[in-house]
Amino acid sequence: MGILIDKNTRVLVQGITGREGSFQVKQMQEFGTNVVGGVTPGKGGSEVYGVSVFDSVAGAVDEVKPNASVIFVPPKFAADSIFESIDSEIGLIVCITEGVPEHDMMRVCAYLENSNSRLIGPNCPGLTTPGESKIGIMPNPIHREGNVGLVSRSGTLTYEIIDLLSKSGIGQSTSVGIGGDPLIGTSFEDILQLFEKDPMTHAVVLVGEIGGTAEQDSIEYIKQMDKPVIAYVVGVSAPPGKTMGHAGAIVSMGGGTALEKIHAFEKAGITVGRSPGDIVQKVKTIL
Amino acid sequence: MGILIDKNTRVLVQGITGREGSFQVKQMQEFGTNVVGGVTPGKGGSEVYGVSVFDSVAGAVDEVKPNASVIFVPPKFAADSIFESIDSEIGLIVCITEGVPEHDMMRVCAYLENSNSRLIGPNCPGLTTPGESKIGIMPNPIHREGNVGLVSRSGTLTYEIIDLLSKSGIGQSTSVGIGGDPLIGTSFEDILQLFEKDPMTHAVVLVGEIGGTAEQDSIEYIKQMDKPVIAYVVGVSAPPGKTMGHAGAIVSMGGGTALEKIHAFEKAGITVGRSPGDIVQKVKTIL
Amino acid sequence: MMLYEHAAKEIFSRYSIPVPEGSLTTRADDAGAIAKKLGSVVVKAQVTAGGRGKAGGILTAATPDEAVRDAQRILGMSIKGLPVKKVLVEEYKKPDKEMYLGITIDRKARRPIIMASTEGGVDIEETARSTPEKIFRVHINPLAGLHEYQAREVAYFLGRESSAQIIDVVKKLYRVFTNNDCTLAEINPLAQTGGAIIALDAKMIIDDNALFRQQVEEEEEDTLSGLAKKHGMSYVALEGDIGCIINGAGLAMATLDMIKQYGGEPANFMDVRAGASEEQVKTALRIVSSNKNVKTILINIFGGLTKCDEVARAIIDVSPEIKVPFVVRLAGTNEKEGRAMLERLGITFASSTEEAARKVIELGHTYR
Amino acid sequence: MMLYEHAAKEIFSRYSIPVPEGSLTTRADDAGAIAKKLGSVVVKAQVTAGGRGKAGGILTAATPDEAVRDAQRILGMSIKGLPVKKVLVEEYKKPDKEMYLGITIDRKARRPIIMASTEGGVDIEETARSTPEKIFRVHINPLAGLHEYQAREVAYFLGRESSAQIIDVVKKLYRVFTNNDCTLAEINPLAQTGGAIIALDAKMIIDDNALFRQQVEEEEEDTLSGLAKKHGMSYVALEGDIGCIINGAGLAMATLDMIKQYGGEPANFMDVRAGASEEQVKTALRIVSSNKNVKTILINIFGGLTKCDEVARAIIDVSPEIKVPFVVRLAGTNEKEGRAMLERLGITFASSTEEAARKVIELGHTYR
Repeated sequence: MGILIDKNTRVLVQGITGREGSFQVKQMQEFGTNVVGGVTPGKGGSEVYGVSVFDSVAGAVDEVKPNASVIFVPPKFAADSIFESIDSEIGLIVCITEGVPEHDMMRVCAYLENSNSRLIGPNCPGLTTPGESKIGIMPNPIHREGNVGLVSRSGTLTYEIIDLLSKSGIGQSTSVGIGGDPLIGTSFEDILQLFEKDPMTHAVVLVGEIGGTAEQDSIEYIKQMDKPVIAYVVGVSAPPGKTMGHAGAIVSMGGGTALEKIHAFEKAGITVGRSPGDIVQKVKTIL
Repeated sequence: MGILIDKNTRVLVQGITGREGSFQVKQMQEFGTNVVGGVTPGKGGSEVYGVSVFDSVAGAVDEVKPNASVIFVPPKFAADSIFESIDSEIGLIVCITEGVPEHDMMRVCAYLENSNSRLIGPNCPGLTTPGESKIGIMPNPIHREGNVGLVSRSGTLTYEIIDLLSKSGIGQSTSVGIGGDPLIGTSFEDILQLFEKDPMTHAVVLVGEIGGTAEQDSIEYIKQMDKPVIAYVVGVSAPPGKTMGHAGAIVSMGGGTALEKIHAFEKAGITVGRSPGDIVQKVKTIL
Repeated sequence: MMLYEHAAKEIFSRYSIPVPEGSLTTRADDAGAIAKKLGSVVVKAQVTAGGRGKAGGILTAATPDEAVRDAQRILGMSIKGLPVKKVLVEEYKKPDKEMYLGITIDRKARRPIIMASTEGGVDIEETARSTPEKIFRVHINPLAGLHEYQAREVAYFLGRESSAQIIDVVKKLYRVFTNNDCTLAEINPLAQTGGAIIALDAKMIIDDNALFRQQVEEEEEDTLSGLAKKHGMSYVALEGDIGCIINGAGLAMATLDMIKQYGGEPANFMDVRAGASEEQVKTALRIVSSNKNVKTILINIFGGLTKCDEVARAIIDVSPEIKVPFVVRLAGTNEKEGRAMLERLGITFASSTEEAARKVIELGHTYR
Repeated sequence: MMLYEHAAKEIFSRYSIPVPEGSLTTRADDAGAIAKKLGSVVVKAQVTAGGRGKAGGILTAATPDEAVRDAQRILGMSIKGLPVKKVLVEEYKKPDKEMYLGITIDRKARRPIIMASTEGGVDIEETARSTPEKIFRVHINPLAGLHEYQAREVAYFLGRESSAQIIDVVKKLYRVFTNNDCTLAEINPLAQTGGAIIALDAKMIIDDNALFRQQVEEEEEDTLSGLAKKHGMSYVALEGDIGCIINGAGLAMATLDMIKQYGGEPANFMDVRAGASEEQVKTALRIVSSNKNVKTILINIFGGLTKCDEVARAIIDVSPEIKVPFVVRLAGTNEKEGRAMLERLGITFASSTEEAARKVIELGHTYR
C-alpha cells in the first residue's frame, strides 16, 4: 500500500533524453517502477533503456496510458511541461527541476486548482513506496518496506533519515519529498491527510526547514490526526536574511525561524526530534 | 418554490445609479424583490429608491449581505463587474448588459469554472419566480404563479409567451432568459436540470433561436427528464450569414438553422410548438 | 467586422508574422510601378468576401505590363455584390507547400480554438467535412493563454521541417487574435517556400462589440443595414413586401416566421432593440418604408423598457410620410395610452403576434 | 536580486509611473551640475540595503553647493557593509501625503498580493505589527491578472481625491511586477504632491530564477558567496572555525545544527547541491579553505546523483593544497569505492551526520 503510487502506477518521464532524465529512468527501472514512456519534443520514435520516447504528452497518453509523470526538464521549460501534463489529465505530476521561476509557479498553482492533477514539487526528490514504486531521484538502496510515512522539504537529509530508519529496522510506507521552493504543489497537510487514511502507515515523520510557515500551517491538522507525528526542523543555526541553499529556506523579518517552528510544534503537543538519530529513537518508542 | 430565486433572495444592483439600473430597481421593488443594495464606484453613501449605494461589491457584502446580483453597467465594464461579484462569492449573478466583447466573456466563463457563482446572461432579460422575486427587466404584469418552467434565449418573445400563458390561465414556476449572446454563463441544460428537480415545475417550455447548437446540446438531457418539455425555435425564415439582432443568432456555414434544431427535437421525440399560440395549446394538453 | 486583407497583413507585420512584400493601390497604373520593384506579382482584389480567386479577383503577373492589365481587369469588378475599389500588389511567392492555420472562438467550449491543416489554400469547412483527420484542433484556456507545448503540437502536426518557424507564427497569431479581439484570425494558405514560412493570405474578423478598444477604421456602410446599425438597431434586407418593425431579436424572428407560415413574405428583419426610443422608432419607420418593395408594414412591440406611448408618438409623427398601410400590435408598458393615441389614425390593431401576422397579410390582399 | 533605486525608477519610467526627475552619478561635482538644473534636490546613496535614511545616506540640498557637499559626504560611506559608489540626485518634491504601495508574492496563498497603506515612508512591517487596520490587502489571481475593480479598491482605500491617478499607478505597478518577474515591486513612499501622484522611492526584487528572461545586469559579487553561486553552489559565511561542505540544503542545515548542538561553531554553510560534480567539490574545498578562520573541515555527502568516488577524487586532488584536517562522511552512490580511495590518505571517516559532527569537533580539540 502506501500513498499515491504503487506497482500499477504507469510513469511517464518528461525530459527523458536528458542526462539526468535518462540516468534516473534506469534507476527507477531497477527499483521496479513501471516506466511506460518518455517525452522529448523532436525525439519521438527513439528509445531510452527500452522505453518509447514521444514528442508530446498527448502522444504518449494515446499510446502508453501513463497515470503519473516525472519532470526532468530545465527550469525555463518546467512550467510548460507541468501544463502539458495537467491538460492531459495526468493524475500525479512530480517535478524534480530546481530553479523554476516563482511567477511560473503562481500560474501553475492557480491552474492546478481547477484540474484533476496533483503536483509534487518542484525542486523535490520525488517519492518512494518501498516494494512498489519510486518516482524521482531518491537512491534505491536506502528504502525498506514498513509502516512509517515520511514527508519532507529536503532531499539528501531525507535520504539520511530514511537510511537511518531502514538500518534500524524501521521500514517506510511511503517517503515523499514535497520540495524546497517557496511555492510548491502539495503541502505537508495534503500528504498528512493521505497518510492518515492509509492503513499501512502507523506513524509519520515530518521534516521541515526554516522559511515560510508551511510547518506551522500543518499543525491544526496534525492535532486532529489519530496517527502520531514526529517533527524535525533544521536550520536552528541559520542566520536571518540569508538563503540557505533552498530558495524557500530563508529567515525573513516576517519570521520563519527553526525555533519558532519547533516551539509551535511543541506547544501543540507534537513530538519534536533533535537529530536524525533522535528521530529514529522516538519512532522506535512509538511503534 | 421555482428555481434559483425566492422571497429570501437578497439582490444587489451593480450600476444602480444609471438610467436603466435605477428604473429597474423601482420595477423590481414593485414586483416584491428584496433589493438590498447597489454599487456605483464613487457614489457610495447615496441612495436610489431607498436602497443604499456602495463603492464596491465587497463593501456591499460587508453591510447588506446580498446573495444575488444584477448587472446594468455598460458593456466595457461588464466583465469587471462580473469578476467583482465572483470574487465576493455572490452565488447568482445576472448580467443584463448587451454587447459584452466575446474575449471578455471567454475569460469570465473560464473564471466561473473555478468559482462558487452561477452567471445568467449576458444580454438577457433575467429571471422571474412569480409571487416570490424577479431579477432583471421582464415586465411586471405578465407573470402568474403556476407550474410551467420557461427557459429562453430571447427577451420580448419570452414576454409574449409568458403573457399568453398567463392569459390562458397557465402560471409559471420560474421564467429564465439565458441570453442571446454566443457565449453565456448558463445553458439550457443547466436550467433544465434545475426545473427537473423543482417540485413546483410540472412542464417546461424551451424557446430557442437560430445560431450555435445550444438547443441540440440540451437534447440528450431532455430525453432523460421525467418532466415534459415543449420546444420552440424561431428563425425559420432567417437567411444564412446574417446576424438576426442577437449576436448569437446567425446561421453560419457550420449549421445552426432553425429547421435543423426543430428536426433534432422532433427526432428525439420532443414536442415542438409552431407559434406562441401553439405552445400554449400544447402546454394545456400536457398539464 | 471583417478587415481587408491588406489591413490584416499590416497587423500581421506589426507582430512580425512574415507576409509578402507589397503595396495597396486604387489605380491600375500604380500596379505597374509596384511590379517593377517587386518582379513577378500577384494582384489581389480587396473586398471582404470569400471566393475572390474563383471570381477572378486574384491574378498573377510576370511583367509590369501584365500587372497593369490585371489591375485594370480587377478594379471596378464586383465580387458577391461588393465593388472592388483597391488592389493589393504583392511579390509572387511560389509555395512548395500550402497549409492552413486559424484561430477562432469555439462557442460551445467557450474558449479559443486553434485549427491547423496540411491542406491549405482550400476551404477549411470543406476539409472538415471531407477529410476531418487532416485538421488538428487544440483548445486554449483564455486565462492561461497559449502554452508553448500547444504551439509545438500544432507545428509538429504541420510537419517537422519548419517547426521552429511555425511555432513562432502560431504564438504570434495567438497574440494577434487576443490583442485585437478577433473572432477569427486566419492564414490560408500559410506557405512554405524555399525553407521560409510566409502568410500568403490574411483574414481577421474583429468582434463588433470590442471596436471601442480597437484601433480599426470602421467603414460606414452605405446601406439600410449600415444606417440602422448607426442608430443602434439591426436591419436585414429580405425578398418580400411586408415591412417589419419589432423590438427584440427573438420576437422579430418569430414574427417573420409567422408571416411566412400564413403565406406572406417579409421585406426585412428590423430589430429596434428592447429599449427603443421614440427617435429610434421614427428612424426605423423611415428605413423600412424606404424599401420600394414594401406594400404593407407590421409594427410589433412588446414594451418592457420600450414604452408603447412613445412608439405611438413616433408612428403619428412619421405616418404622413408613409404611403402604405400599417398593422400595429402594442403590448406591455403603457399599452393603453399608446393604443388610444393611434385609434384616431384608423390604424389596424392586433392583440398578438399571430393576429398581427394574419392581419398584415389580409391588408396586403385588400390593397392589391 | 534587488535592483538599485535608480534602476527600478528607470523601469518605472518605462511604464509611465511618475518619478522625480534626476540623474545618477559617481562624482560629487556632478551633483552640483545636476542641482543647478533641478533646483532643490535630494541626494540618495545607491545601495541595495534598507535604512539608508537613518544611516545618513539620503540628504536634501537647497543649492548646488550643498548638493556637492552632500554627495561628497555620501559617496564613499558604507551602509550595512555595502560601499556607496553612486548617488542619485533628484528634484526635491515636498509630499503633502505619503502612502505605501507594494506588490509581493503571498507564498501561503500562492498568488500576488497588493498591499497599500495610508502610512507611507515608514517600514511596512512595522505598520503591519502596530496598526494592521492601516494596511489594505488584495490578492490577485495570477491567470486572470489584476481586475480593474481591485485597482479601484486600492485607490479608494488610499483616498478618493486622486483615485484615477492611483488606479493608473496600481495597474502599471502590477505590470512592472509581472513583466519583470518581481518577488517585490514597491513604492514607499507613494507621494501626493500638489494634486499629482509620484513615486519618491522605488524598490524591485527580481526572482533570481527568472534572470534568464530578464534584461537586468547582474553585478558579480566579489565574495566567496558570489564565487560559489557562479559555480552553481550556495555559500553563506558564518562566524565559527569548522569549514563545512555538504550536498543538499536540508542536510547542510542539519549538519550545522548538529555541530552547534555538540558545542562546535561552523565557519560556513556550503551546499554543493544534489548533483555535485568532481569539479564543483574541488571548487567548494578551495572556497571553504580560503577562509582563514577555518581550523577543520567536515565533508558530508549523501550520494544520490552525486557519486562518492568523484567526491573522493576531488578530495585527493585538492587535499595537498589544504593545511587543515578533514572529517569525511560518504554515503550512497559508490560509497565503498570512495571510502577505499580515501583510506590511503589517513582521513577520519564518519558513518553518519551526527558522528561526523562529533568527530570534527574532537579533531579541532586535538589539533588546537
